[in-house]
Amino acid sequence: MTHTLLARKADAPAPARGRLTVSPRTRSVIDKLIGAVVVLWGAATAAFLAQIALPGDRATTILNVRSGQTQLRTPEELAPINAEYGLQNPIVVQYLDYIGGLLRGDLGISYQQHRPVWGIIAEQVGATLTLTAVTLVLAWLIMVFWVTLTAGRSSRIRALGSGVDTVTAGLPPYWLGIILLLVFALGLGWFPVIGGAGANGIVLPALTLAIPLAGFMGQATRTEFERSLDAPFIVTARMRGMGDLSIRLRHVLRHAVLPAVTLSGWAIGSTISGAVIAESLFTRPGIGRVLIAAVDSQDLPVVTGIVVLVAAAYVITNLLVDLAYIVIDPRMKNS
Amino acid sequence: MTAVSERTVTAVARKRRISVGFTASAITLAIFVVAALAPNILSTQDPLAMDFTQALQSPSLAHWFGTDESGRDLFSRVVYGTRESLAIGVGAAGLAILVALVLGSIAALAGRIPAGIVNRLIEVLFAFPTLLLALLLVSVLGASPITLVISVGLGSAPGYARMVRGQILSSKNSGYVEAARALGHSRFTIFRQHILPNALRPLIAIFTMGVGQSIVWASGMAFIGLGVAPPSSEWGALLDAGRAYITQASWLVVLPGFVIVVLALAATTLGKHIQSSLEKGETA
Amino acid sequence: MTLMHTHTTKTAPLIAAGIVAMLALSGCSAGGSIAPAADAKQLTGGTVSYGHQQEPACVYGGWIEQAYLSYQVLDNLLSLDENHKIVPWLAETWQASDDQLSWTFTLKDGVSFTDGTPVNAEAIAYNFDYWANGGNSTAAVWLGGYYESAEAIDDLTVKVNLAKPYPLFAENLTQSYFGIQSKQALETRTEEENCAAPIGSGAFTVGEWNRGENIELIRNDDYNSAPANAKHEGPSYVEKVDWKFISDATTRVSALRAGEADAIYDVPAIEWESVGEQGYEQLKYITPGRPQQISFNTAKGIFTDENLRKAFVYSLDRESIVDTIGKGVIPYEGNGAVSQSTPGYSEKAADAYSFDLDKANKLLDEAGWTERDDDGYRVKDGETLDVQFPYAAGRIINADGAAILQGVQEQAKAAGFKVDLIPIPASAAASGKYSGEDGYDISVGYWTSVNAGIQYIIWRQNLQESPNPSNAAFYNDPALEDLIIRANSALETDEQNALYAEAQEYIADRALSVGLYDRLSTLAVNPSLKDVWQESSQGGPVFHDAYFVG
Amino acid sequence: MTILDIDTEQRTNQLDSTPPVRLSVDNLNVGFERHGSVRPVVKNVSFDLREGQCVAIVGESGSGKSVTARTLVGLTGGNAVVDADALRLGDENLTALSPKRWRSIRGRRIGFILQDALVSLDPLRPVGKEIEEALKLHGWGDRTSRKRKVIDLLTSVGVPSPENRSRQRPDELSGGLRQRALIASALALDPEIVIADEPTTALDVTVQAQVLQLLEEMKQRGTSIILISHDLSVVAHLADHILVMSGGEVVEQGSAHEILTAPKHPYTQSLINAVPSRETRGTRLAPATGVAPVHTAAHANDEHAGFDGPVLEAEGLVKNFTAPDGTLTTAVNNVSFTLGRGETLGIVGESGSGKSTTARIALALDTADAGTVRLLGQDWSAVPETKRRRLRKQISVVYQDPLSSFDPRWNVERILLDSLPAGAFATATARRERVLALLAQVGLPDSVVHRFPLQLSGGQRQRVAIARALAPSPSIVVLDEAVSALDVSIQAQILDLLVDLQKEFGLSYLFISHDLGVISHLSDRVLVMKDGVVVESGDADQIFTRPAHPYTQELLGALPTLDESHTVAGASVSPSSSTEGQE
Repeated sequence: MTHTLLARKADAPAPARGRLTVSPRTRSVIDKLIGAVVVLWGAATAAFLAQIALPGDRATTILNVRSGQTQLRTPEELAPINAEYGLQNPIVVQYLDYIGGLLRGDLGISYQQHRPVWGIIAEQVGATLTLTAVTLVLAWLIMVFWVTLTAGRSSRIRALGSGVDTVTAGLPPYWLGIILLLVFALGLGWFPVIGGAGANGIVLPALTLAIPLAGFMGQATRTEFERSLDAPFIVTARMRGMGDLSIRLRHVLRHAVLPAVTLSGWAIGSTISGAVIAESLFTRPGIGRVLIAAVDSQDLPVVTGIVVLVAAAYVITNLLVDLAYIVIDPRMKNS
Repeated sequence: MTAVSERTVTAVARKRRISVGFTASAITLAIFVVAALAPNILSTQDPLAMDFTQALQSPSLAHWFGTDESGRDLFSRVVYGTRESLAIGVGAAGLAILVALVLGSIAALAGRIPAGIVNRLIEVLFAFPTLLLALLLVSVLGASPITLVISVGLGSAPGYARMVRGQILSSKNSGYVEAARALGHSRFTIFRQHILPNALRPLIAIFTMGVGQSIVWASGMAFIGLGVAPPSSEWGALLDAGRAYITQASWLVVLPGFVIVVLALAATTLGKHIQSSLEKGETA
Repeated sequence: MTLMHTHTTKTAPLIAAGIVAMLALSGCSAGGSIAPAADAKQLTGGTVSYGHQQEPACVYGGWIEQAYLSYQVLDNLLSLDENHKIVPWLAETWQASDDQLSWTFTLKDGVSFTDGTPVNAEAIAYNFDYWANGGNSTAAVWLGGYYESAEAIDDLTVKVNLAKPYPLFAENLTQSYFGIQSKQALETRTEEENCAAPIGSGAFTVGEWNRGENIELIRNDDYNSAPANAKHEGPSYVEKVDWKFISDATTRVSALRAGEADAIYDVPAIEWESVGEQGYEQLKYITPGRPQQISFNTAKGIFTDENLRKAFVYSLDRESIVDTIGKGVIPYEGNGAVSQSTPGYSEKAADAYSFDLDKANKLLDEAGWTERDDDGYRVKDGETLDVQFPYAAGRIINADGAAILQGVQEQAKAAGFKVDLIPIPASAAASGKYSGEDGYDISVGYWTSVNAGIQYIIWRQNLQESPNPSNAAFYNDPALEDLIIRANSALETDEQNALYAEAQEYIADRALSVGLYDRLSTLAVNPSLKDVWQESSQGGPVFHDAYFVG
Repeated sequence: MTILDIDTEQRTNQLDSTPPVRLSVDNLNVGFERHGSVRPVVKNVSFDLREGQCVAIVGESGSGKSVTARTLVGLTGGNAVVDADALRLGDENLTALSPKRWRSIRGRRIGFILQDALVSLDPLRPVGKEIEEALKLHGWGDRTSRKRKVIDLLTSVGVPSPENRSRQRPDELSGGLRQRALIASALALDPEIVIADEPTTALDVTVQAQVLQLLEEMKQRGTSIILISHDLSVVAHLADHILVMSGGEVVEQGSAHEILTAPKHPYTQSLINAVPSRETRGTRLAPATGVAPVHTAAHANDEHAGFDGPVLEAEGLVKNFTAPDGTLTTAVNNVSFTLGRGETLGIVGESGSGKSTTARIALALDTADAGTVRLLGQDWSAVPETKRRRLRKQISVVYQDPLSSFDPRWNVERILLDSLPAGAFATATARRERVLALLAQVGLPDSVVHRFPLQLSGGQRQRVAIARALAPSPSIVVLDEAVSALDVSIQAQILDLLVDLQKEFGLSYLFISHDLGVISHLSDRVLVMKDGVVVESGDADQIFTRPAHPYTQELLGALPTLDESHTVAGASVSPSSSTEGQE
């Protein structure tokens, strides 16, 4: 493969896709922006429609949740609720109101908490972001340490290395979480049972998510890592008298982490889904639990609000990942 | 050139050694398949039979995995749960790959406009939290294996879709496709003979690993209460039910969870072997 | 690769073993002596860290979880003591008129809300209207059909006018749904403010609310309106209550054991014994009112046939299920109408049915459900004996409850019933999707109440002109309704209880609803925290008298 | 060529004035252990390297030359078994060194230069950093002084405006500059010995010349050099002493003069003979191999046999590309040529000259922005693909890297069956026979039909690729760097095969290569391309003997050659090590 491709590349900058008008880079930037908007809009709309599609009457739900009942309601009971939230309006009107609100940056008022969705999110997002951040850091530390330690060693050690990767990558987070909880919080009492907002309260939840992630990233990184270890420029570095460890850390690692970066991006993107497990397991506040509660009580403004937030996070993450790519591999600037 | 020949040599050598792991995982999976198809072969007792006198017995010879709060034999429940769990895993992975295949091929082969639209669609799917997808689906369809299949399937589809897209693109720009063009084959022939099969092959491996991952996911859903209705002994449901008894009867969570891990591990390992042997280009 | 694999396959069992080992070592340790020293004396101040289960959207509302919370910040007119006697709270005296159509309450003097406005007749009257107009959905249901108006006679005297006699009126007012809020607050503050931090005259005020984590309850230093059954008058001993929300039962217990919580709510049955052994003080309150019961859909489906209802009930050994799952902590309840802790409880109704498979089979055969399919389910002209049984998982039925329902399912199977247990997600449940006549054959649920008057709310006819969605059996029977109304209006307690009992037996005879188990409100308290008690109308925790020793 | 004689003269003089030995290797054996058994790859190698001298180790891939080189710096690899009677660097005994001691030697006392800096320098870091690293590792100077040293080094290896260059990454530098940078990093600490392992492979010929010049200068400054190469002509200028290795053994060693002028061992002879050049035209490069092409007349190509105009005409071809930054580059600029029946047109040029693009346009795999191509007198580039298909079987292609041009899922049989023109053969058996015939024509045994590309050796693959090209009985075969990736002896065999096939079927070759030797060996007429433009074209002999354009002259000047007087005619015996299947 490479030979012809290389030959061709060397011969003339990558063939085909030659549109002579606007520079590809500017075009890709524009595309990205459009893409971001489309994603936000799409996600928001999907969320809205999905909520509308939910069975049963929203006003009834709101009322029942407020009174802890599950019964049908009389029109008299429902009238004020419908009036309050304009639920009697045709869907189209509700949708336009909603999108209009979004454009004004107004996510609406929670049916259950009677307060702006912005407030609710702002209150909870911190905890989730912290968890995600700590998770990522831990995952990277674990992964880099383990891969650097085991990759490209004797076949036995390599086996151990990738073996552990595979196992950890396959660990169900909740299960791992429970065991961590049982052993380190209940058993050894090293960490608090209730995560809360405390500093050492975040260790176990973060580990719960970090260990499988580290496994995933490890799998991806290890392959690249071992490939780069055989690369000529590594030989050159050895020929310069460079020690093994510094070779792994200064040269090889950088070449191996790109897939891991992608995975991290994905991890951030899917934070909500992942974090909720750690949150409910270690009773931490966070967007995930809010989302569940909101869906349970058909608190549409909160649900859609969170979806928009997540979509935004996803978009931003992607941009960051692209940047990271260029920082790590400057050659990507032109492609 | 030696580079090559050496590679083939080591490849052969590696292949010989690999087969150990390959068989190991294959056997493991085979056992699960048996459990799914003919649970009565493996299990000792009726997974639903309650025996209040035997409630919450810790693992023993009589009950290898112990018993649950109603005195049901956990081992039989795990065995009988295999069918549903495996079905969910296979179904979800299958659905994911199917969707991915459609989206991916369009994104890779269709014209600028449709490809653009599909790409955006994939993006949106990516951006839409899987958890919410599951929550909503459960509210609409109720808690059932189907629901899990759909939510997990759709949840993992976009990732695969990108993979397929990449595969098709690289195969589209490959030397052998150019060679085929030079031989004067028609676009369709080339797509049918080269692009599609070469894009599909890696999916076998992806699928195998996907099954494992999907089961893990699905059980995760069950864990946050989106699982299959009782008295189903689908693994996620078992975990969810056992959760209330962790401190007093930890086996109710630890053992089913462990089974899931083993299955996932076996699936991944098998998938990896398939993948590497495919990469080596040796078709059996 | 391979080595990797062989390795992992080798280590797999090791890992398992390792985990088990770790768990062995972790296996609820934290035993030790938690009891305070013998010479421990009362400390002042401090913060009670309390682990509760569910987090409501608002502090005040019509859901019992809200009642528990709002009890801490709002005072009621009246309180109920452990002997089920009504005692003064904000109201010093209360008196029904001879025609029973009006009630007069005289208020304590010098009590004021935490926003400084006085607790006066005007405020009380305002609250009555507020409730009746949906300010509290549950209070509204209680007042519905009776309440007409409330007027301030003078600064400290309120007169409430009723449409028909309502002897239990005073008793019902002891539930926290009837907590009194500042008129000014209700009038001037936003809905959000009144939701998050209602203004009352209670022992605590709402401090910070970290959603998903905890609510801070701060001592009201000017508190001078403790109920007569309180252990002391004046401000509470502790400065703060850190009301944590810990949804997972195991985590809650673990938090207690780990000393991260001084008291926790709802100890799961499986943990009850060991928690006791470890020296924690345990409080258990059997909620009066409607127990966890199953109601049959008498309007549609197979259970319109009374004999099939009975057959189903006979096929169940409810007591053994509950005893097994409940570990002797959750009490078995045979009575479907009211729980054993409710005044006027009828043993007869409770014992109406006991496990009798033969009888069940006989009834089913008579009803023509003679054939059975391969799975042993009964079939009648091609139709299986199918029972739709949805339940609101998590919200109304907890883990223990779900296990019990599975027991029901399994036992009914023996008689040939094919019970489809459908755990419905909260949203679907709340949306009423499964609450209509087509929604179910059997519904399960409870409704806490201070007295058997709950029967009126549930069994009142569901009619066009006066709909009653609470009538889960869809059973419209003037006779039953009349019986309950007569009971409600009976002036003599004995006469009233007799009538209530009659109603319960009426329900039992027709197998409209049978009990499963009693809803509990349990507390486990660290012995270094004294005098936490459960109030008697709904079993919520009371921290006003609580103090630490050490 | 007299020049050459002179400096061989002075070399012999140097030899007499025997300068001190810097590195002595005595009976070195290296093997690799796998599953307990040791596979020997280097057998009893011995030589001395003296101050200011160059020892060259020549051999094809797998000959063990690179392993030998790596062993000399203690980087043979984890599972290697090294033993030697003596392995001495100055007074340092290399057989018993701690890893730490080795590190202090590498880079400081022994510098190492690998091929192609594009992959031999960390592609993600500026070359300056790489060079500085060498200094830093051995604690040379402080930050600022190192920076200065880096600039000096780059200057010393002839890198213009070193300040800016040092801040660029290998991929931002031209092949020549980045190779110089690589050398600079090896020379950073002015080691007494420099090992250069294929230092010019994959480089354009002009760059190669510059690099060799650089090594020459180092040698003059007294650095001792071990030069590893598969190409005798590369080492010819530089080496004082040459070891010829094959299959791990030194088949012959001696002074450069002896080896080049009077090789004794047949393998050496075959190596020398295998080097294609103008002089070798018409002669066979490889000794007859076991599998000789079978002569079958089964090349049914009557359809256009009557046609006697030029089979391929290109008129004013232009092709532009947009670089990612939006700038427009012209890869092919107004290129015209004609190719007659049975003729070979060589297109020679260095990378980036646009020769491959020209080939792709000729094949109508790329569309030109301007200009037309006519095939057998018919519209070719101008018509839509659907119209072209009918004609496609008249023109086929062989790529530099056959592996990527084969679908990995297909075995040889399927590949060839697929390439037979539809409907040309009635029965399946007929098609099968045709496949076997094709294999026979390219000198492959029937046994390969069920092999998969990855299971074939490079030479076999190229033969299969040629068979595929022949399958539709084309009039024209485009050979795009078709022999560039092959070892010299294999290359020789393939070139011979091409000549045979052309003779037999009257094929016309459009032969694209960067290697003037190969071009001059094969071509009737030649097109010299530079930056997309044809700088010179005409009859091969005229171009190679009387180049008009300075660029052509530069190319020819840069081309390392062995004077024909050195080659030995008619070496017939062929050592097993050079036959197919074992490379």
